[in-house]
Amino acid sequence: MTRILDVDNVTLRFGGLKAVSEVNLTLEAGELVGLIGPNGAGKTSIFNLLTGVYPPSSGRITFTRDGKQINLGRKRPHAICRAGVGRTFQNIRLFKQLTALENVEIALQQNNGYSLFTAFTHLPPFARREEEIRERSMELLHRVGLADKALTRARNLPYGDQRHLEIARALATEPTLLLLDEPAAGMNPNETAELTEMIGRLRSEFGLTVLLIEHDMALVMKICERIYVLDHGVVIAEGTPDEVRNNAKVIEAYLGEDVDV
Amino acid sequence: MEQLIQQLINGLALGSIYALIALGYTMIYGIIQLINFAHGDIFMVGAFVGYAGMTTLRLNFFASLALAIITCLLLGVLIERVAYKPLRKQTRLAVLITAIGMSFLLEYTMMYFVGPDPRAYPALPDFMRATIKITDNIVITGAQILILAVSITLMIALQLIVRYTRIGKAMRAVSQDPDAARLQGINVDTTISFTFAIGSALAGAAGVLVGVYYNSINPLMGILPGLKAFVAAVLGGIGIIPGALLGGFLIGGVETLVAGYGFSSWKDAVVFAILILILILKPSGLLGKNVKEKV
Amino acid sequence: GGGSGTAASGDTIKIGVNYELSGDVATYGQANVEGIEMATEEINNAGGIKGKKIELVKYDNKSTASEATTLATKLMTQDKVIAQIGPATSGAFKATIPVADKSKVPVVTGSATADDVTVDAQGKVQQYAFRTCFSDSYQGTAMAKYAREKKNAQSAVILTDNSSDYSKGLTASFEKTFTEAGGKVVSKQSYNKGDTDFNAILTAIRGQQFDMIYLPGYYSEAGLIIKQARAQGITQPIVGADGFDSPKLAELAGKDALTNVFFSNHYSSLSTDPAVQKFITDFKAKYNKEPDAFNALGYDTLKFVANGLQGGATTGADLEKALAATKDFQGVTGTISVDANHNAVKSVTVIEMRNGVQAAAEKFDA
Amino acid sequence: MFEIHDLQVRYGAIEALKGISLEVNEGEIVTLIGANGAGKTTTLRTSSGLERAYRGKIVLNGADITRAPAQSRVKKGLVQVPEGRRVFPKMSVLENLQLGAYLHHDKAKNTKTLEQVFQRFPRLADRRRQLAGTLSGGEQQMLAMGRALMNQPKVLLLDEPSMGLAPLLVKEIFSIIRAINEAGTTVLLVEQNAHMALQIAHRAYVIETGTIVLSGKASELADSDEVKQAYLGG
Amino acid sequence: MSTGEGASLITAPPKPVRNPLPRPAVLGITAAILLVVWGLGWLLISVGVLDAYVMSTLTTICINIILAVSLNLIVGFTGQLSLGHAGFMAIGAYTCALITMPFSSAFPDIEIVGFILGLIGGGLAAGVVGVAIGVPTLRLKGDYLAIATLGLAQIIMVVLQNLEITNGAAGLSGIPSYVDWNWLFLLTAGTILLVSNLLGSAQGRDIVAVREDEIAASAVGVNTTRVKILAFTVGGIFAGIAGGLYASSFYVIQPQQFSFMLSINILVIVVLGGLGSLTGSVLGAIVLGLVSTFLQSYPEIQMILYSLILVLLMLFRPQGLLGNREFSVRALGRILPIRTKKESKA
Ligand SMILES: Nc1ncnc2c1ncn2[C@@H]1O[C@H](COP(=O)(O)OP(=O)(O)OP(=O)(O)O)[C@@H](O)[C@H]1O
Ligand SMILES: Nc1ncnc2c1ncn2[C@@H]1O[C@H](COP(=O)(O)OP(=O)(O)OP(=O)(O)O)[C@@H](O)[C@H]1O
Ligand SMILES: [Mg+2]
Ligand SMILES: [Mg+2]
Repeated sequence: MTRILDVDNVTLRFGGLKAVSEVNLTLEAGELVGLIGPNGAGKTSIFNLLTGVYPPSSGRITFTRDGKQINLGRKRPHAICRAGVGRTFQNIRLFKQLTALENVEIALQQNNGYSLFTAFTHLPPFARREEEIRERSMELLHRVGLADKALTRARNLPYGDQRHLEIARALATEPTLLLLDEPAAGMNPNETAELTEMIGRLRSEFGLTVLLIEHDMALVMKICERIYVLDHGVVIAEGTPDEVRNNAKVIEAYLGEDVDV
Repeated sequence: MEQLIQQLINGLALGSIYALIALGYTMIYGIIQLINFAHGDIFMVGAFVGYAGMTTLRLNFFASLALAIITCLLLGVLIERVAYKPLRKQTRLAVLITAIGMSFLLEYTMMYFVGPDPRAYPALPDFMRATIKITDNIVITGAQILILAVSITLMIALQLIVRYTRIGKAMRAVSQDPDAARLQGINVDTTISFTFAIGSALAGAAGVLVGVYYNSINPLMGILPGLKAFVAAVLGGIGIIPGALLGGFLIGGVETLVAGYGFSSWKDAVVFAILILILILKPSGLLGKNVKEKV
Repeated sequence: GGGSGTAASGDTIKIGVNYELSGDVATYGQANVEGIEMATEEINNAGGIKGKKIELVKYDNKSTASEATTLATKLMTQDKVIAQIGPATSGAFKATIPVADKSKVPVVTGSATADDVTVDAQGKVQQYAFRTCFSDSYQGTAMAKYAREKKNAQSAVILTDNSSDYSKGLTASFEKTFTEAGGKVVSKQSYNKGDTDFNAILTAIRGQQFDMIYLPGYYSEAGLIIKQARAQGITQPIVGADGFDSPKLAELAGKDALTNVFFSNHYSSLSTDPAVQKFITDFKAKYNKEPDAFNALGYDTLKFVANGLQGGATTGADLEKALAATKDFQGVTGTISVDANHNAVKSVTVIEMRNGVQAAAEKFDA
Repeated sequence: MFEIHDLQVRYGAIEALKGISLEVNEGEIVTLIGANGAGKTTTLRTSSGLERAYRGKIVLNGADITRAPAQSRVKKGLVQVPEGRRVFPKMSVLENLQLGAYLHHDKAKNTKTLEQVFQRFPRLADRRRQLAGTLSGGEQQMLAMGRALMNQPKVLLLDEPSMGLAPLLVKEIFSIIRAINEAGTTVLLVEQNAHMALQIAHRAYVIETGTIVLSGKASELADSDEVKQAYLGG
Repeated sequence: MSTGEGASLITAPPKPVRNPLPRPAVLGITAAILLVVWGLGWLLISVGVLDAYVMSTLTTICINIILAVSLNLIVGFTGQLSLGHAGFMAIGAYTCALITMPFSSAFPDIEIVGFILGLIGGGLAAGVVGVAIGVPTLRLKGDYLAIATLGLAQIIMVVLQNLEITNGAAGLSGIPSYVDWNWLFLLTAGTILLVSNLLGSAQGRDIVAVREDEIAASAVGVNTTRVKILAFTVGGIFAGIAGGLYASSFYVIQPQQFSFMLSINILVIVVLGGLGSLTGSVLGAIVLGLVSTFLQSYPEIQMILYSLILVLLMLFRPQGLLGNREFSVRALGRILPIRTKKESKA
């Protein structure tokens, strides 16, 4: 196994508050790892650090792709994305006025674009490249079950479909590392079960490494190979689902006594 | 040195006027994020009502001031109800365009009735004409002190209202999330009307004070100070009440110093260049907090 | 080209009025039009021109040059006017001249004073453009001479309206003549149209030594400048130009402040000329206010065109010839002869303001 | 206590509610469950006056409030915790809570309510000076609940209060809801987490694309195959 | 989730029907429409319907169309409020005038080359300014950006007022005019075509993504700064060209003409036509042009009526005349009963 992500002693401060505190975290290629913890523990903040939304106050984040090490702490979000880190948002952030297809196309074309001249003139290879972009985007929509809603505006999609679209859009950036922030939030158990299955499938199809934030323990315990537990910005536990489930600190801070999972 | 001090006094007086208009601008912006282009013209109406009060109606200065304030208050609320309220759910730019329309409407309706010529305001009341000589070359007039005092007092009063009163909290709640405010039992329409009432009343007062101070009013007099006041509000951090005052002083000061040291033809360019520089360094204005959006 | 015989056929003569009725300089446009309408009424009441009444076709160019061009085209091609009066400002007026050339319809202004209005860049006269006002250099030169010769001013401060070509034109010619005649310009300051606070520039000049202030601007700002200057204790004479000529000047400056102020003008209300006095009385009767320079110039401009029409011109081209040949036309703003460059040759009157009223007037020929 | 009769709501051409009826009796917890986009939020928003009813009637304590403005409904004790928290982001936690008591002028009482809220949500007490916009998702949900409680509601409308909360907190929230109910507040609860909702509710309605398709005792619905299949994950 | 999962790898995804008309048909119809409009123009000119006055009005409308389309790119599509569009126009106008005037006296035989150079120079100069001032200011958001753009336009105006070469407040006059229907048509249609091509491309989607959600856009790899600079530069170039057209149509340019009010007027057209609708901008420019023309007959109350119309239009059509929809050949395809193979399959 090769290391794909190395979060080394990273801290994020907001004024006096340490949202993330000297966190160490590693991911091996192909893993599916969960990140759980109480509300406000700093999970989303870690995603924001990984994707360049906030620069770390201290510490180092190293991402490896094709043997090349990239320091994510100093890069802007779009550069990080192009380097191969895709994400979804806890509060859905789609391009609401645009169609599902366009949402995916925008992500996809970042690595498959064409020149400004072609854009202005629509001269060849315009039509061909557009066709390619569209076809690959449709393919992705199809994978998440949205092909028949390709031309629906994102804001008119049902909530669950919007979550799926976020995943498709993240996949379209051709990531090797995918960060999912509460993908099952607001879904009923049925939908969650479907989603769980889909994440597993997509991971193998696209050869992804996945870091997943989720409060739905059924989902987490079912598919995660390893879990980090965060509380007050600090990693309080790390291990397999079984280890974490039975960890006293985790039960106290997060799970509560009788979790029915 | 003396000249510098005198120029700073001049700048402070000019700045107070910008600040007075900017306060209303900032309040209205604060609540519905509208650049209320008609604000400068309400200021103009205030000046004319005060003028009519002192000449046609033969009222004294304070009665005319009160008349102007009340008229502008009503006018502001009326404009909001008629031209802005129906567009609450629309894009901000739609409202911006009606605001521009209202601005033209006020300007040219006034011009239709009074003509485009400037009018001289009735003579200053005595207390404003008094001058205080600090040295031979440093002089402050009563009018300057009055305008400075009024703008600072109003700024403090507004700040207190917004921070600590019930209606002030309601105003802030409405500005951040009108629907959620409704769910707390806040009457959003009343709150917005109230804000327009205060903002427009301030503009009315500023109109009379400026009329008295500069002795000249005309139907298009609101455009330039309106623009400058808007700039002042942004410079200070739009929506932030002390910011309006600070921005006003800063612009007044810069304008005066640049003009006073021989570059008056470049005055506006310098003001705007400084504005842009400050915004580049502090993208949400001097007092604005650059809160990163939480994602 | 348009400007065909239809302009003067029928029982009316159509004259276009292309003025700034809204926007930045609506003040000047509207004032001009007041004079024009009054003159038209007078002529029509007196039976018109050879039995034909004058019909004004009036448009608002909103103080923009491009709109002025469009409206000039409309007046000349659609309304088929025989002449256009206006616009008030040099830029907008210039923007109508190419249209006038194409349509062969004369355009006459009462207030576009820039030197290059009636001549083109090569110094060739613009065949269809006329004016009834002074050119900037004429007036600026006159006042520089006046200041040196009559007031014996050694040094001057100039305050220019930087947004107005009128003010800049006067500044240039005044400065040139004044320094050539041995005077010294100590300081030059500027302001913009619409400004109300001039304390900064006034404070800046207060400490300096100078004999006079030259203030070539319009009364709307000049009034405030005079007031604020006097309030700051600046007592030197202030000299201006015809832009001062308005009852508003005294209102804005305040009677006390408006002392030791001189300006060049076309005429004076003190003038004993019965035509001038009649104009003033009639104007007051019609508009319930004192006329200002723009009112008078508008009035004269229409009368000037009407005078040209007396010769029986039925086309724009005929009228152009008649206007170009005008000699000793008696207007209220002076006796106008048109020179080779289509400028109005008339003498300058220098008016002295004391305690807010015109105290003395003297003719001064530069 | 609170009734909806044949309510229809439209967003432009979209018919979000096609005529639904439901009632909540005094002292009850009634839950409204259904898939995404079924119209749950719309029902609540119309109830509290944020959307206009196209047709139908809303009745509170026997009084028709269909056309009453939002603030007067709050005054009558109908309080909603909106979907997506909707806290005032640029105000502190404390100010948010104070705004909850906007219509209540009894200072002493408000102070007491505030203490109760802090007891229920100790984390809010810790963060009382923090700007609400910078709270984490879960913290914001607590704040939204707390703010509603400051209003001393008679009928509390809750729109997905458990969304995005940690398991421990979900349980806590549901027990708080139960406690609030036991203290005398009538509750209409909209939930995706049908499991938990059906556990604490007395009665339940199931809504599908703008129509009520099932209703009954919560325990009965929880056992029904239809509901199990569609909403409880088999 | 309506599609069965197992099927995903076996069946190919269906193709969406986005263009009811095939590409050649779209091109053909577009070309035909353009040709007809161009020909109709000449026809009307030859029969005298389009007389000098109507042409002059048409020129104003065309210039406004170019300005509005280019501003809409910035405001309506990129979502960046700009209150300084007149500044770009001013630079274009002055550059064009300063190139054409000496050129026409130096090479009177090939004057028209000077005009072409002037237009190109005007567009480029405005574009360069767009980049130069855009880079530092584009990190500003919302109304802060708006005020910065307003300030930049104001600075440009002051500079023009004070420079020797621009002849200060008096401005430049005697600018030779070459604008005829061919030029108007070419520049207006060209602008619309190029901008709509841009918007219909990958870059166009990036632009709209920035408007919709900057954070999400950068999270999927869109370089938001680059996109904004692109929009400002392209918008600036076309505004500069409009300026050149203006200078050459109306003989005189002065700094005051490019004041804040002009920027506002362009914004009014954009919002009135519909933010994010190019054809809306075209329609907006035409409607406002006609309204102004109609109001010319009421000089005293022209502005009062104009402002009332503005307010009423916004109150009754707050989303603008066309909202964010486009009237396009493709849309035509949706209306017309033309069936294509793709569509019948779907
Ligand atoms: N922009 C910000 N400014 C100030 N504080 C912030 C900001 N963003 C996050 N925080 C604080 O950092 C802490 C961690 O927040 P974060 O959103 O990472 O939590 P989380 O673990 O994702 O919680 P949840 O499960 O509720 O989403 C919280 O206390 C939050 O209030
Ligand atoms: N503002 C709006 N404009 C247009 N359509 C809307 C609007 N709000 C909701 N809808 C539509 O109305 C229907 C019902 O939406 P609603 O939000 O009430 O569903 P919900 O049951 O609360 O779903 P969720 O579980 O996702 O919260 C949906 O089809 C939705 O797309
Ligand atoms: Mg989170
Ligand atoms: Mg909902």
